[in-house]
Amino acid sequence: MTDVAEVPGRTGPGRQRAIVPLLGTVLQRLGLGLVTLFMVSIVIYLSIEALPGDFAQSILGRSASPETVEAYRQMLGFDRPPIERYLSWMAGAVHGDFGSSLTSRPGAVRAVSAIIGPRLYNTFFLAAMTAIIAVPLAILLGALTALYRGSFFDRAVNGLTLMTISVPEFFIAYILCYLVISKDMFAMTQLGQLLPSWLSSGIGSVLSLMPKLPTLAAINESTTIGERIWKLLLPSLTLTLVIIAHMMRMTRAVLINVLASPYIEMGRLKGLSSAWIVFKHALPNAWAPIATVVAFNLAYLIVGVVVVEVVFVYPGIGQLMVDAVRSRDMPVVQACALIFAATYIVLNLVADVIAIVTNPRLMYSR
Amino acid sequence: MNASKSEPRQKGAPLLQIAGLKVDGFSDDRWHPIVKGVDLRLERGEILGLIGESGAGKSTLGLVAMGYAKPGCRITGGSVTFDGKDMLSLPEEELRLMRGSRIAYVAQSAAASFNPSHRLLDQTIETAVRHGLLGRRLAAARAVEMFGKLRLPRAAEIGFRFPHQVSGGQLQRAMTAMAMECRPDLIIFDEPTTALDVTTQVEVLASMREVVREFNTAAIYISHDLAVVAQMADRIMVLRHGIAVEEAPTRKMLAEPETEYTRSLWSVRAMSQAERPETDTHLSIEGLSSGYAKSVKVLDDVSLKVQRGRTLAIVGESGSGKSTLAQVISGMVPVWSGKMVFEGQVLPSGFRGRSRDLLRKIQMIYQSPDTALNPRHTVEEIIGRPLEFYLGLRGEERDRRVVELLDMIEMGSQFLDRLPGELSGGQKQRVCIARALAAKPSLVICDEVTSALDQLVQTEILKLLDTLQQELGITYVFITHDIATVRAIADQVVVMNGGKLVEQGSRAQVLETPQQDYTNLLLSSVPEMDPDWLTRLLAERRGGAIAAAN
Amino acid sequence: MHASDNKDAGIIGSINRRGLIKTAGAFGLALAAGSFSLAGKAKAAVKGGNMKVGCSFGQTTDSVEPGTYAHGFSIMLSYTCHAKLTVVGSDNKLQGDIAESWEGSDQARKWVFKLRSAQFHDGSAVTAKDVIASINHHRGDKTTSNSKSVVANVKNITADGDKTVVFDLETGDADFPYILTDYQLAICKAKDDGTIDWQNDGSRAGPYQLAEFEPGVRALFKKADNYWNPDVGHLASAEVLIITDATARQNALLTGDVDIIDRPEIRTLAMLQGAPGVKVEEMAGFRFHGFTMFCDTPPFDNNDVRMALKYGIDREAALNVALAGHGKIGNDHPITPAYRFYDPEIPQITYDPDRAAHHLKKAGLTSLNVDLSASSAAYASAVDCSLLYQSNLKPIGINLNIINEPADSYWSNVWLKKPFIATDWGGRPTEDLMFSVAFKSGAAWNDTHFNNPRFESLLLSARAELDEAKRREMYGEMQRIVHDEGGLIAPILPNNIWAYRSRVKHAESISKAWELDGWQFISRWWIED
Amino acid sequence: MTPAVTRRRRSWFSRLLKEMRHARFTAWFGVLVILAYAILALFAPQIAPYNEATVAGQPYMAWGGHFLLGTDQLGRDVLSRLIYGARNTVGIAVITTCLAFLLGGTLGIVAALYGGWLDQLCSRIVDVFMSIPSVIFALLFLSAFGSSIPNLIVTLAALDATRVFRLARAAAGNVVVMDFIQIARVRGESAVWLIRREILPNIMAPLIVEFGLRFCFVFLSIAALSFLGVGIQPPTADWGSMVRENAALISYGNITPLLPAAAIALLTIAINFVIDWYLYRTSGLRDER
Repeated sequence: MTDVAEVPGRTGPGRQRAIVPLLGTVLQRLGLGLVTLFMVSIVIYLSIEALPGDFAQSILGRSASPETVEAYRQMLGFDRPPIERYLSWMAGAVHGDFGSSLTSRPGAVRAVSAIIGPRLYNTFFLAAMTAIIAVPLAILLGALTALYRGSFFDRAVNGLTLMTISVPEFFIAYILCYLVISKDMFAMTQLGQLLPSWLSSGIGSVLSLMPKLPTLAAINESTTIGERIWKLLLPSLTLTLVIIAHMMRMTRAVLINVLASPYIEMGRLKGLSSAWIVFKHALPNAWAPIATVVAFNLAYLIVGVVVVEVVFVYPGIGQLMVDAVRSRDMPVVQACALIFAATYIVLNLVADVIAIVTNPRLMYSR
Repeated sequence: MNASKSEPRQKGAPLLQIAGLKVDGFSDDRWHPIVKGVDLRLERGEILGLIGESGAGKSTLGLVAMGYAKPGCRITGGSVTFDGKDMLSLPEEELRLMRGSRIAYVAQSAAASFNPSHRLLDQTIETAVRHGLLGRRLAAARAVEMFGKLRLPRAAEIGFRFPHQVSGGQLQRAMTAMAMECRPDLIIFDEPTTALDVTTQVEVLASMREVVREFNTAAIYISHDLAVVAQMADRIMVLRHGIAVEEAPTRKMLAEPETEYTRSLWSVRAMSQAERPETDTHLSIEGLSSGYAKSVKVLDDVSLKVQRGRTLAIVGESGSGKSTLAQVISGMVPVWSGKMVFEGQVLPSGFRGRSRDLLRKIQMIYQSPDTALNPRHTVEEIIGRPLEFYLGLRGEERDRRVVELLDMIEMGSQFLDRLPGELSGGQKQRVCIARALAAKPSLVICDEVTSALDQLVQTEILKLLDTLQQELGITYVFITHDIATVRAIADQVVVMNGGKLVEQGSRAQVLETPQQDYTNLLLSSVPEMDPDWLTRLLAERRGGAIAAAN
Repeated sequence: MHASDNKDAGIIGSINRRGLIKTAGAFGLALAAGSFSLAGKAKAAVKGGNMKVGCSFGQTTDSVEPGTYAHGFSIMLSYTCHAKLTVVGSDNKLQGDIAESWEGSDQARKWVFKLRSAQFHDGSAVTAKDVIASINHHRGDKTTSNSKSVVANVKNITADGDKTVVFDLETGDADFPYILTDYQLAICKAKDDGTIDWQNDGSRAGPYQLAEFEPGVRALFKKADNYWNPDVGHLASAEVLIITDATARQNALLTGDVDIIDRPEIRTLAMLQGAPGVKVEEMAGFRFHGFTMFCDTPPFDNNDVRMALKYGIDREAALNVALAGHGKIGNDHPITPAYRFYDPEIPQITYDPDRAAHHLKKAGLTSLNVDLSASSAAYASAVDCSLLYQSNLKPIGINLNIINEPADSYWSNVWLKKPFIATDWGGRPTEDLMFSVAFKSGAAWNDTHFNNPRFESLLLSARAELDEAKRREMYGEMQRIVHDEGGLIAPILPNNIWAYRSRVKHAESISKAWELDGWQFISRWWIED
Repeated sequence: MTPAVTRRRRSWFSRLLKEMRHARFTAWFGVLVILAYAILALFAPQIAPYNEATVAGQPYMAWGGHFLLGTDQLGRDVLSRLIYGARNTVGIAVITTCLAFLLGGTLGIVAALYGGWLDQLCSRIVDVFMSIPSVIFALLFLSAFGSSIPNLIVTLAALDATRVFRLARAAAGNVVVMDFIQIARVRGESAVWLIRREILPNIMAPLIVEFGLRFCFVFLSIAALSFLGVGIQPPTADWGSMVRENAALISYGNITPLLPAAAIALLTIAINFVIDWYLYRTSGLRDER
């Protein structure tokens, strides 16, 4: 089905024309994205302003005297009206300068980009690692459960994934950590004793085969890439369990829908094998909704994993933002929020582009 | 015409033999018999026409011939032997390798049956390549050759198009090419031309027939249209409720049908109603232009008059603008220029500008009763709503009126609680009619109201409409592509093409003495109950073309 | 990360001094068996090795400017890589750090400090000029330092040559040398213009260098070669990871990913103790949990109402609810047994519904409805304690209406603003500071609106008194006054708790300020595999 | 009286009973579990042996005896807290989800029905809210206004409403192009009728699926917020916070924290079973072979 390159006349009609609507869509969406970013920055600014206390109060704590707080405020420039501060921040942001954290001191400027940069890299690394495991696995499982729907395999996978999405993610993390901690003594723990002995000793012997995965994902600039991957195994496993259900169920639902199409029945009547039909005929028509749900989950991997970061002590951007919100460090909050919003927008855009590119109706005009 | 047609087949085992076949279908939590013991025999190179209404089991039968039971169907008895093999006991893998290679299938809707994501050529050669029968290059060459034989334009290139890039008629030919790719022994044609316009249908039929005969391929041709089947088939079998009611060679079947049922299959063609006397103008349209999204012009300078209590038929093929015209009248699509006068007053463009009473007076019945009825409303709610809304009827009075209306459409009060999903196609359309009548309209627009229905049901609906018109004196604007329907119901006829009004006049004028080439083409493309009609028509047209060239 | 983590838990912490508290009493109740027998002989500390620390405190907003030091992590940072003038040793006695000796005079209004020949990490000598610049950073109208109030009493600082610094105080303060142990009063190298480059590790003079620092993530300390005291700093290096999640911290200890953690989860402490290779230690501290009433706002302006409320709480139960027993019972004054001048003779207030009812009756009331503002921001179990309090008060005829206040704005909108709230104090380095800050009439944080003339005069005279016995007596009376008349209900005094793997060793005696040897464990403890 | 009046519509309850007679085991299981939860929630004070906040025993007492499932860190009866947890958790989840669907669903349908600037406005606002991570948004809001239960409900409902809006808009978008909507419009029907009677019944299936998921996600959101310290404040028992409170125990193989987690998981699975059955019935979707 794929390779007809040797047949002449491959450049069918409409190739060039197809770029135009695609580009138009991308540009339009980017424009809307900018508007969204602008609105996000206003919303975030107003929310932080609405929060009780400010950075000076929060950093100095409860025991600071009012005069000290006032002096600190002046040092931060909080005596200027909020609108002015916002506009000057905005002016910088438009030029790509997100300013410096309020923790900066004279002589020790902490640029927001310098604070966020390494953490953003960490976050993307974890997200990428998880995605590499989770996305293909989810799509494969989705395709298989769609193909063998109603079978024991289908029910088992569905039940398990339902369970993983109904447990809080920090709890999944704790359970994984527990398995690591108790790997050599599972049968002795309360949980181990509650299960029938054959089961707990079985689990115990499986666990003892497992390598001793690190429960801390503390990394720094001197961590090598191999070490990093090793340390991130548990976090990415946790996140995989968190996101896989959604993607898998969506893939399954979409595929079941597509499998009801006349062209799938046609495929069977053409004497094609089931696997070929699913992967060659059904999947290509399911990419658009799958891309949307994958984009949604990838965005989650970047913006929503603060809890997992905390549990595994991973210096990602989510924890940074929560800390910044707590301490009212506006420039950092703003930059994080904009990065998150931009991630969301870009991923959705990519999903839309995939939807267009994989749909010849949108790619090729008549 | 073909000599082989009347010749006796070579003796020996038939290509396909079906005996005592029984198939059950699952619906409403139960298994119902769909096919109740059918015997069928097909020789090599023979074409069998399978005809019947929807639900007669003809598609199921066609698929069983491939050893394939539709999802929700199970074969409960009988045998299917193809080329000496018992198709019902062969392992699935062996069946799979026969499908597409030895038995091919051409589906009703080519647009839905081609995978929208892949190019036509890829799909055409897929089976041959996957089954390892042909190399990719050879298969592609063969496909291109077949495209040419089926008279697809630019045969060498069209394979690189995606399904949405070619027209319905071309898709149907490409699907035939796909079926022919492995040179199968048997092709199942499942209503291949039903979704096509008449003028296109002629072309597609002609090219299909040519190829099948050239390669001496056996075929089962499934259709509800006897006239179409007659052009293709050597022999015809009539199915009803899963039973073969009649089987005979084509000419014999047409000439002397044995059963009443067979005769009734073309009764709609026999229907004809006396022209009503002229009356005053009910609705007049002058210089009307309209379209969608402010830039796509669909109607161009249309003017016509509808007389009170009579029926105006608007005829045209898909894309002619006839449905848009209906929507402009009902106010769903705004007028760009021109004006409409209804009962002596200018009809505002767009329904928002119309009073409730005006909205009440013009009602519309839609082509597809499936989408025109809210699937979550009961029949009572559907018919009762206009009564409440326009006439302010409440309680008992409303309930009584609903039952009256149900009686009027020849349905009983037992249908009150049914949801549309629990009704047959004809019943749904009747409910639509009742809903329109509930508003006590003076003008009803019927947009292809019978085209989704079986022949018999069509006849009933048309008769019902006719009766209602006589009782209530309603004016009809009847939009259709089917000339038989026009003949059955119209007083006046308007022919549309490409958004323009081509011809207009009384039924007799337009149908019997068409003035325009297009009208002529349209009329001549309507299949006739004559096995030689297509051959003759093609010859005539070719002659005409030669004459024109000269 | 927890709402319960009150930023000030560490700030208002206090520095203990001289071993006035009996060692037996001070040492934790729950020391793992065996740790003591070895600890007695463990004189010879092993040099070298790397210690991994899981620290519950730490935020991305942390900085290395001492004026902003606030919580446990920055206290540890301060004692590990900054030198002070004076320091409290692991024997809980005051000793010189940069200062070699000191002397007070003029009714404790003038203090002269002689500096030893210490070096900054960049090798340059510590001089009087550096000391003055370092202390001045916390003084003046423009200062943004949290220690402004700590050194507010300093009138003037002068240098007498390179190695002598003279402090002139506004009022006499016998405790001044102890104040200088404050973690914010770090001595750093001054530039020519009198400012200090806090970022540069070369300008610090502590036992360890701050080799790497990612705020809120980790810090890496490496032994400084030129610290003046060779007996301090056994480890070659220490890596501190910020692990805010208690479960993660505990898991890291269990798996051995870290060697030592602070604040293990109280609720699972018993199980942690049972884990192989793990030791848990706890020690009484300076902190107290409780409730404060405005003494000038009805109905709390009546001392009998206050007494009724004091007798209306079941302290043992509260200790169990809040701390699972890991603490002590409080006696409604701010001086915990860990303070030098704690008076053990004051009768303990207990849960006594009859007595409470008696006081209520004396106040002319048969029943009383009061609102109590609480939040987990005050202390983790503040709401649970309030609920317990509510059920304790019911039989007395007092209806406690608990208002669950938003955590984030608790200290800004509730504390000092509402008359009856749940509160938490970390204590102050000295009795004088504790009383001055929170009980002196007109003080900004007098959160009980306490105003007692006798108390005021005692406060002034005790501060300047150099005779210890007299001071003890005066502070004892002040404790009694607050106990009998104050608006503070302090039913529970939490212990400081930490846990470590058994390869970590420390001397027999450790500091009682905060946890982990006064957060000086990196420079004092060692590792013995 | 015409027959139409005497033979009134089949009541939904009798329909349900009729349905259940043919339902498969999973549907039965789901319905029973949901009913059990509902009974627990409604009659928690009558069923639970102790009050949710009562300290009835010593901390961490073993299973059995007076305390069937032992006691928690304060000595409160775990069983009672689980039962009260059903009331609080399910109650909050029901209110939150209903609010979210009322707001998001209505706006979504209106946006799909009318399009134009209204649609644009709503969509842009939803974009903004969806591009701010929901945890952060909840943290901001709850920090500013306090994490009381009403605030928690409003916050989670507002966040969920954005997701519901999208879904409702997309689903309604498919319905508004149908002929029967055109017919109703041309009949002159009001917007309320169009939304309530014409569109809503036809997008129930995806909305109910989403309702089930959102409903379960409320527990998880509360658990995550508890983790960040802005969840339901003690002593109110809710499963999310209970998982959080006792989570540390899991490191010792103690199964106490598994109980509330299992309560959530069981309900999630039960709801999804019922929804699967509902979908199977309404769509006639043959999901089984």
